[in-house]
Amino acid sequence: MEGLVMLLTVFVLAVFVGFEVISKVPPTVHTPLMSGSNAISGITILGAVIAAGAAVSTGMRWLGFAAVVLATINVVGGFAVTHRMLGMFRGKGRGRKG
Amino acid sequence: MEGLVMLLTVFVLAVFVGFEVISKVPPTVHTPLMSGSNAISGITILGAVIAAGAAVSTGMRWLGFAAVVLATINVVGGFAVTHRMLGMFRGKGRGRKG
Amino acid sequence: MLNLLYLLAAVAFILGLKLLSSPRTAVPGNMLAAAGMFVAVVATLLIGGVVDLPIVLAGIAAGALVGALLAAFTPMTAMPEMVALLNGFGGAASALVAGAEMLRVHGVEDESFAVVPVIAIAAALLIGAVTFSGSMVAFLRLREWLIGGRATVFGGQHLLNLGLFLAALAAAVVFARDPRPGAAVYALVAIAGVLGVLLVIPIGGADMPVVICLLNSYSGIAAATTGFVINNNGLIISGSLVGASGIILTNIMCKAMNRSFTNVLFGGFGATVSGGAGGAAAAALPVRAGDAEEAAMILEAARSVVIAPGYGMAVAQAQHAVKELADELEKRGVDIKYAIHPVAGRMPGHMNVLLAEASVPYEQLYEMDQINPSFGETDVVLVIGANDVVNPAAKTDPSSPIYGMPVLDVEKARTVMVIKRSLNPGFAGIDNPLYYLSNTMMLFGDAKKMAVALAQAVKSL
Amino acid sequence: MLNLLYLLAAVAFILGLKLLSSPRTAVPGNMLAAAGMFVAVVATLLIGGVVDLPIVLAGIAAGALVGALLAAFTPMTAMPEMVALLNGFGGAASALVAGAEMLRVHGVEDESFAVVPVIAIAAALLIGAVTFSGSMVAFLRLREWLIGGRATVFGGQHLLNLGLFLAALAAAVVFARDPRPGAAVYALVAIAGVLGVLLVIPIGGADMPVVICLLNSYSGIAAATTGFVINNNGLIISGSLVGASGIILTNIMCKAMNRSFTNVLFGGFGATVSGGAGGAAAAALPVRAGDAEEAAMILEAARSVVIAPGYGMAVAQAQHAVKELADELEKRGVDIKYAIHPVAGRMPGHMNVLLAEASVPYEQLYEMDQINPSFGETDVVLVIGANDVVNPAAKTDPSSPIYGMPVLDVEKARTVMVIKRSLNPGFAGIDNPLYYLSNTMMLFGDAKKMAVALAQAVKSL
Amino acid sequence: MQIGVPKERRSGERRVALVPDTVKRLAAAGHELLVEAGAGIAAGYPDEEYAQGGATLTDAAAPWAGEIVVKVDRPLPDEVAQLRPGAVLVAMLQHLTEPELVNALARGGVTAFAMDWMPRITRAQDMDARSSMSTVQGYEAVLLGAELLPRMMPMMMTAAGTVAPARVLVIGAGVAGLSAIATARRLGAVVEGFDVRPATREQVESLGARFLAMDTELADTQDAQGYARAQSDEILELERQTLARRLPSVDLVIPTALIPGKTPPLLLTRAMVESMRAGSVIVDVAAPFGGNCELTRPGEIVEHGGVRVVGAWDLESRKAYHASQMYSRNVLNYLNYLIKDKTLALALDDELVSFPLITHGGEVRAAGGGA
Amino acid sequence: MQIGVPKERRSGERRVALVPDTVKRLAAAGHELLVEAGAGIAAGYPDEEYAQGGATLTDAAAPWAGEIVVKVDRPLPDEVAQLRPGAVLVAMLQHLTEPELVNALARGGVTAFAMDWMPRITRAQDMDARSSMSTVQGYEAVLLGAELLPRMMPMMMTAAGTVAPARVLVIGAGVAGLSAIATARRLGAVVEGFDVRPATREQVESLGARFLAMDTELADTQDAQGYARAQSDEILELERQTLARRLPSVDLVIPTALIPGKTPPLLLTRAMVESMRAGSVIVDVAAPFGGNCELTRPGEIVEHGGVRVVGAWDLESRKAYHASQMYSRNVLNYLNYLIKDKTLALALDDELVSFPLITHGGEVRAAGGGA
Ligand SMILES: NC(=O)c1ccc[n+]([C@@H]2O[C@H](COP(=O)([O-])OP(=O)(O)OC[C@H]3O[C@@H](n4cnc5c(N)ncnc54)[C@H](OP(=O)(O)O)[C@@H]3O)[C@@H](O)[C@H]2O)c1
Ligand SMILES: NC(=O)c1ccc[n+]([C@@H]2O[C@H](COP(=O)([O-])OP(=O)(O)OC[C@H]3O[C@@H](n4cnc5c(N)ncnc54)[C@H](OP(=O)(O)O)[C@@H]3O)[C@@H](O)[C@H]2O)c1
Ligand SMILES: NC(=O)c1ccc[n+]([C@@H]2O[C@H](COP(=O)([O-])OP(=O)(O)OC[C@H]3O[C@@H](n4cnc5c(N)ncnc54)[C@H](O)[C@@H]3O)[C@@H](O)[C@H]2O)c1
Ligand SMILES: NC(=O)c1ccc[n+]([C@@H]2O[C@H](COP(=O)([O-])OP(=O)(O)OC[C@H]3O[C@@H](n4cnc5c(N)ncnc54)[C@H](O)[C@@H]3O)[C@@H](O)[C@H]2O)c1
Repeated sequence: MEGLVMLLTVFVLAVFVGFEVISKVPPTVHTPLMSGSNAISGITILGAVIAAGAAVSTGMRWLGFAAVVLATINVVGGFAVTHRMLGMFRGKGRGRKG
Repeated sequence: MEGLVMLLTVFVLAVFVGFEVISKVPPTVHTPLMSGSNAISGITILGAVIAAGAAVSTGMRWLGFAAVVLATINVVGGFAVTHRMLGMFRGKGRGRKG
Repeated sequence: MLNLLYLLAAVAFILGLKLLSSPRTAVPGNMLAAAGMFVAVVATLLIGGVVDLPIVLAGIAAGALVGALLAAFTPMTAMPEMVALLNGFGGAASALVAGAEMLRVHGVEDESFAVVPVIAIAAALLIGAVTFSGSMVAFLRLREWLIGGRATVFGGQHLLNLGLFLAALAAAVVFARDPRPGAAVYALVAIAGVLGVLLVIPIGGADMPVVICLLNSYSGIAAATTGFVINNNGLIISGSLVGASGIILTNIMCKAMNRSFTNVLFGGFGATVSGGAGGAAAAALPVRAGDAEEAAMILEAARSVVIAPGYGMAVAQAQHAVKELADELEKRGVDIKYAIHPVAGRMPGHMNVLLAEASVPYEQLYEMDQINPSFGETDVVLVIGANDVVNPAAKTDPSSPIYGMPVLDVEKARTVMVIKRSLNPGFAGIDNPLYYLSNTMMLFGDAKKMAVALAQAVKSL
Repeated sequence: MLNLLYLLAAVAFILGLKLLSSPRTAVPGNMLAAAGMFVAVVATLLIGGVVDLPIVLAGIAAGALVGALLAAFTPMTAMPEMVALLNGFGGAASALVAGAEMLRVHGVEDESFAVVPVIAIAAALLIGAVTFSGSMVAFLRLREWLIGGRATVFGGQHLLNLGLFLAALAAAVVFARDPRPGAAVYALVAIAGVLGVLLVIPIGGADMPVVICLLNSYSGIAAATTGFVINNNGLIISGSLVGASGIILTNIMCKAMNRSFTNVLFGGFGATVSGGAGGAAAAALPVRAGDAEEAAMILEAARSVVIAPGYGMAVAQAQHAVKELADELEKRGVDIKYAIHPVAGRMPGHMNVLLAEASVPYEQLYEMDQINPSFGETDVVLVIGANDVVNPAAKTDPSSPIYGMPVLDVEKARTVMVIKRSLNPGFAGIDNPLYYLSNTMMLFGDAKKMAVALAQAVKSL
Repeated sequence: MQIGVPKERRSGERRVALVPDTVKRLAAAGHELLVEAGAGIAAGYPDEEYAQGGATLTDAAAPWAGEIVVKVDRPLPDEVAQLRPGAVLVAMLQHLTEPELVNALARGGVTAFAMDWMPRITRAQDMDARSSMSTVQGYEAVLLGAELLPRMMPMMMTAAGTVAPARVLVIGAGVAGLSAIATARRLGAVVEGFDVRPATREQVESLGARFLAMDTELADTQDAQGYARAQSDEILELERQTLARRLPSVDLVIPTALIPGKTPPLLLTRAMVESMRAGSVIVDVAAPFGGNCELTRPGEIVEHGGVRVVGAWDLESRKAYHASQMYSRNVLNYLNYLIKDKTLALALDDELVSFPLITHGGEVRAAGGGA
Repeated sequence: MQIGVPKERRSGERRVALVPDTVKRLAAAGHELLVEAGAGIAAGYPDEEYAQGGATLTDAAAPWAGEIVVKVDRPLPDEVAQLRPGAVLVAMLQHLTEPELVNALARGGVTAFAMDWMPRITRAQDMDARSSMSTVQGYEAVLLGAELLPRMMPMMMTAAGTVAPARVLVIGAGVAGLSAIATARRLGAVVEGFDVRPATREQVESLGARFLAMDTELADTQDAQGYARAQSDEILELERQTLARRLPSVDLVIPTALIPGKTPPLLLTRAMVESMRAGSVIVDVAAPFGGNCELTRPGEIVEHGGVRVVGAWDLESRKAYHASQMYSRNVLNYLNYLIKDKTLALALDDELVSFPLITHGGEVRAAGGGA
């Protein structure tokens, strides 16, 4: 019970942080921000790793494996895509200074 | 150890929330906000209550008692003072409309 | 230790998101978040109790390869659907982890299995499945492999959605009472899948990014729920972070695109807004309506802004406010020019009188012929209460009554913003195709009020 | 259960702080926070393991009585020192709790006592004591029971502070190795107390609110540290919340008062500003220098504002900015008049040209003879770059070279604000006693910049 | 093509139809320009500049032999005779006020375009000499009025007392009226505008001036070209009543009300003028067509009870440099529109051609008041 | 006291020394006012208003018999003779330019105050006729110049091309110069100001105009009263060089440079005028004292190579209504200052009395150029 309350506490605080952490976002970064936060939501990879790596049954192992694959795609693809998008407009930013 | 990490987690998240929760504050509420958050910092009353109420020695009891008194002054005085300040400028608001 | 590292990762995510929300710092922000993820994954692999490392590594290798390839070879224009796809995978992964966990519960046959994780499993399955199917629909829609780009709306949709949601809840309750694979859990997942589809199909192609953002928030919530399932701090913090910030971002995007947030939340926010009290013919075409904050951000980020004033500026007596806005922008290093069309206003030199009154230096005033060649290199043109003099139909549409009149080539600029009160026509009484171009943002309102709002928004950036 | 209720309280605090930061919602915000506190305290009393309820209740009753009385009978003008006092009590309470906890450690003689709580005890003692003594100095300073309102600065102060801090650390280390009451802990507390005093005394009376805010942040940190001592979630969350938000608020206040944040953090941000490149004779007399935010609040609250422009407005070409400020105020229901002295500026009608350029309606312009009788009922006169024409010496000092010249009777207004760059004299080359009157606030700066800043500050109220 | 630019001969006329800058552009386009020596002197354009621009400086007769003759004012009777049959004449003909001239042009086989009779459409604005000349008129009327007034225009609060701002009333808020309003506002006067067309209210206010409204709502006061219609006698009487109430406190009145082809409405009677303060000034911009004021005598300054009534008729000539520049730009734009490939093709189905075409092929066209 | 207000007789003078409003105030203070019939007509103040204000309308001689005689211009020789010994004369005497008149006044036993010779101190500003008249001069000089220019002043971007703004150069940024700058700026011209006194830079810029700076830093150009000192020939040459560079691009020049009691500096030579564009205008405000331009002939408009040089000398009279109002306010303030309890007490230790006092007790005083 106490453990659960701790988790809940953490959850509530994290939700608050999430609400507050972004406030004014210029439209230029809407998509990269979305994409970056999408990559972060691939955190479920941790669960997948544990499920696959500590499976107690074959079914669980394969479900876990599938989860690992999908979550990794999400994470790797997500960060890489975000980076590409940003690269595009870093070019523009440099242009401004030049 | 795990317990401590949990506390630390909670601490870190709360700090983030604290950093983010106030951003644009008009000067009118600087003082009330300071005063209100001062009242909240009287939360140490919980520690005081526990120290006084579950004292294992007389010294501890008296220290705890003193802590309870001071913390309560902080809490009660803090919230009340804040309320009075706010009342003042609610009054002004009303006055202007009239 | 593991949790400490997770905390570290979470801090990286928080700071990463913060950095990502400003163009200047977005790149390091993304890297920081990625580093956090790396720490969390490696920590889990090493000290997370992983027994069967090979299979995990195999999965990671496979996923990393596919992810990298997808990221590398998707054309820049297909980014939104790419995000949708990836997001769907994330949701699916959460659901799968929940499913695996269910199997563990089933496997150990431990009657004492707490109620909370079971509820969490049901929730993770539900949310994960909705995220997955919704994201897939969004993906297919954007790829135009599905139903074109048009929104599908039908009567009673909200009622149906509600019904399905209740059915999913019922299935979840049945499952919670007996947490093992079976009809209940299959039903749950199936219903959730359908729900995801239904939530997304009523939404038009142009509004997809908002939906993807919302689904992204859902996938965060799914991850957090999964965290409760496997009692994992990292998942809870990061998931709820993404869940919450995703909702905020969705809200921000809704505002920027002039959409109702509640409509998005509950699906079916329907047809694009029709442009105010627009002309009859116009109502059919979509316009992009912006607000002062959004416009201010674009203006502030521009290198060059050309202001094209017209009769509306005069009517609103907005000249002082416009000058103030220009001053604010200049302070921030933006190059300001005024493009004066020879017949702007209602008398020769109308704009000159007003701008002189507002002390705009003569050097900033450009005649049409001087400035027209430079619109191509202009970041933003701010059209203030001008209409006929910026009407591209004069160049392209031989049937237009103003065909042949030279006009300001504002549409060549990267972004065009138009301040006026409505889509009503100007002096010549004709519609203006400029307003419907993709690089045009309409700022509906009185010119003076809007200029004041813009100046204020620029100041508070 | 207890922790769940603490979480509830923490949420109440977070939302309360958020609501408190907007004037509209501040009252419910304060109530929400108070409710959260009530829940937390009652929960602790009931299920927090309190054994000796009577003594606790006695303490609470006593504290509540004193607190309520203090709050009820402190005059409104003494609010800042009141907050300082309360804050000191909070810091002291944290230190006392840590002390009590130390005694418990000592009492149980448990060798296995973990290292973390001991460090936490030392930290709580240190921070609590600094908070207490610093707050007390601030309180006494504001009450003017101590050293008047003037800042005390001496050479090597920063070095001394650093030395003391290191000494405190040393004491803490000694204490941690042997966590029992003794020389180390007394030294720790004593050094911390001195440090608190030294951090605050270099700060001038006008800057006290910033320091109090910082000390408030410290007391939050003290509470959080105490939370680690007694392993209490509620303290940790709420304390760190206050600690963090207090730092942000300090920063905001620094910006609003044009102070350097780092200077405040490290103490000794120095003497009150001397009046720019002020006249030699003037330096001796005290003037009240205000800033845009402060002035904006007074302006916004006024019913009637008379603007008295002079040559400085012309030099700064501030007319448009002044008009904008006036517009902002008018929007908020303030009645605006301009008082035009016949020889303001450097040519006849100088002010008229400029104000006409800024489109100030003629009806708002008042000649000296028209407006002089009404200054008595004017809330605020805003003198913008005028000097000789508002010099009361012309009426009172027969030795003045301008004796006998009719001037604007601005000093009769409730508040006079004067925008100019320094205390330097104007055309006639003579000092102006207006600047040293008690109802005068000097706003030092270029007239245009200051007018822009005022307008912005009014807008953001 | 051969383009002739004779010197203007109407007395008091200082403008010239083409300025060196436009001459240069036309020459660059391959036209031959015959400019009478001294044509531009009065407007501030010396002969050398024309020569540099590529024009041939000629005697008085040569320009009249051009295929195209461009002028500011309509030709004098003896000048009409000099035009070759088939020649094209471009000038501000004011054809509605002089049918005789129109007939003479038709008889002479002249293709005559009226620069002051362009359709009032957005597309034609850069050829519309009526607009550009009105702009100059409005400006100059105020300047002249301000100069004649024994008062200063702006408000000044000085050590020698407060100088009250002048009050200016502009009647008719067409192009000239708006230009007058803008100029008077610049000088710091308190300005009111008045017109029968309701659309003008917004336009007057868009210049920061007050609109003087009548008690009655008027409808249908505007024709398709945006010109005002002639008003009934009752309405005119109502207008005069509205104006009469303001006049005693007004220092400068600028009447500009016109109705194309009709005598301007009589808006200021003798009695109304008598109600004005001594020293006040009326600059009647409508004077060339008869004026809006009963006392107006075109080309003269009439003093009546201390009020001076200026029958303004050479306002544009008083600002001949810029007026010529603007007019010649209108002409240039129109010629560029008419001439394709160095020949003049008359697309009679084009409004921009047919509307201002007054005589052609020996006939007076409908627009010109013909059948 | 008896205050006489004769009609001004200098040809071209339209002002009057007291306007009905000030007459009323003086009458209310118990003075007897003898106003020559028709004195205010030319300035727009009819006799009835004087009568209503409490004045006695008289023939031409009566005002001269008053204890105090107030005038605008200095009296003509035959008028001096009409003054009673011991009478007080208040007028803009311009005593430095006409020692003969001063002597005559002294001989006549007249106590003469020069309204144009007030100390330039803050306290005296509301009596300082020099300032108030300069204000009118600067305004009117620009208006006159704008009217004479064949160009328009403001920039206008129109369908008929862009009208470039006029460029105005104001030389001498004293009171008249600043007033000219302000007026030209109002009209939308691009304005530059020039002066030798360094303090004027800020003042010119405070009106939004550009300051035309010389290459050399000048020091010690200003005397205690704030007037400019006469400059050495080298400096004047440097000034002319600076100005010469601007003249070819300037449309309107308003020279206002004066040095009290000296001939104004020669800042515009014939050659410099010849470098200007045809059509340009110079309105020489310094003309009454000889002018800043070589070609200036006071009271005339000289045309030279297309440039018109206006020897402006009746600028105040062209705005006689307001000029009279302001002057009479100065006079009122000064009389109120001098007269205590209906008698004139001459506190000769008071700067405000002694400085403008030119003749008294049969002697020419130091300030008046006497011993
Ligand atoms: N310059 C001249 O000499 C002259 C003379 C006569 C006619 N014209 C004609 O006038 C036209 C001038 O073109 P233009 O682009 O300047 O004007 P326009 O085409 O008449 O358009 C002006 C626009 O301003 C908007 N507007 C009006 N009041 C406003 C307010 N308070 N705030 C914000 N917007 C407002 C109106 O749209 P909403 O109603 O949606 O706000 C209108 O569409 C040309 O067609 C020209 O031919 C010119
Ligand atoms: N009106 C006329 O016709 C005329 C003609 C000649 C002389 N005067 C004389 O001029 C004086 C006019 O009085 P006044 O009160 O208008 O002016 P003032 O007495 O000269 O005072 C002007 C003040 O403005 C301040 N200032 C200058 N530049 C500034 C800037 N950029 N931003 C903010 N403040 C600025 C100066 O103080 P800081 O340096 O501290 O900023 C100065 O003290 C009188 O003495 C009058 O007799 C008038
Ligand atoms: N789109 C274009 O190309 C274009 C160009 C220029 C002008 N215009 C329009 O043409 C119209 C006429 O302009 P204009 O200056 O040539 O007009 P105008 O010279 O014929 O008349 C001047 C003004 O007098 C007014 N008037 C007439 N009778 C009146 C009366 N009895 N009382 C009061 N006022 C009276 C008219 O309404 C008009 O505003 C305006 O609507 C103008 O906006 C359009
Ligand atoms: N405080 C007061 O009461 C008061 C009132 C009015 C004027 N003033 C001051 O009196 C002074 C003179 O004013 P004024 O208008 O009577 O001056 P003015 O009429 O004597 O001269 C006009 C201007 O010409 C300038 N000038 C002279 N020689 C010049 C040269 N060689 N080149 C260029 N410019 C030259 C002068 O500097 C002056 O600015 C100014 O400083 C003014 O501010 C003071």
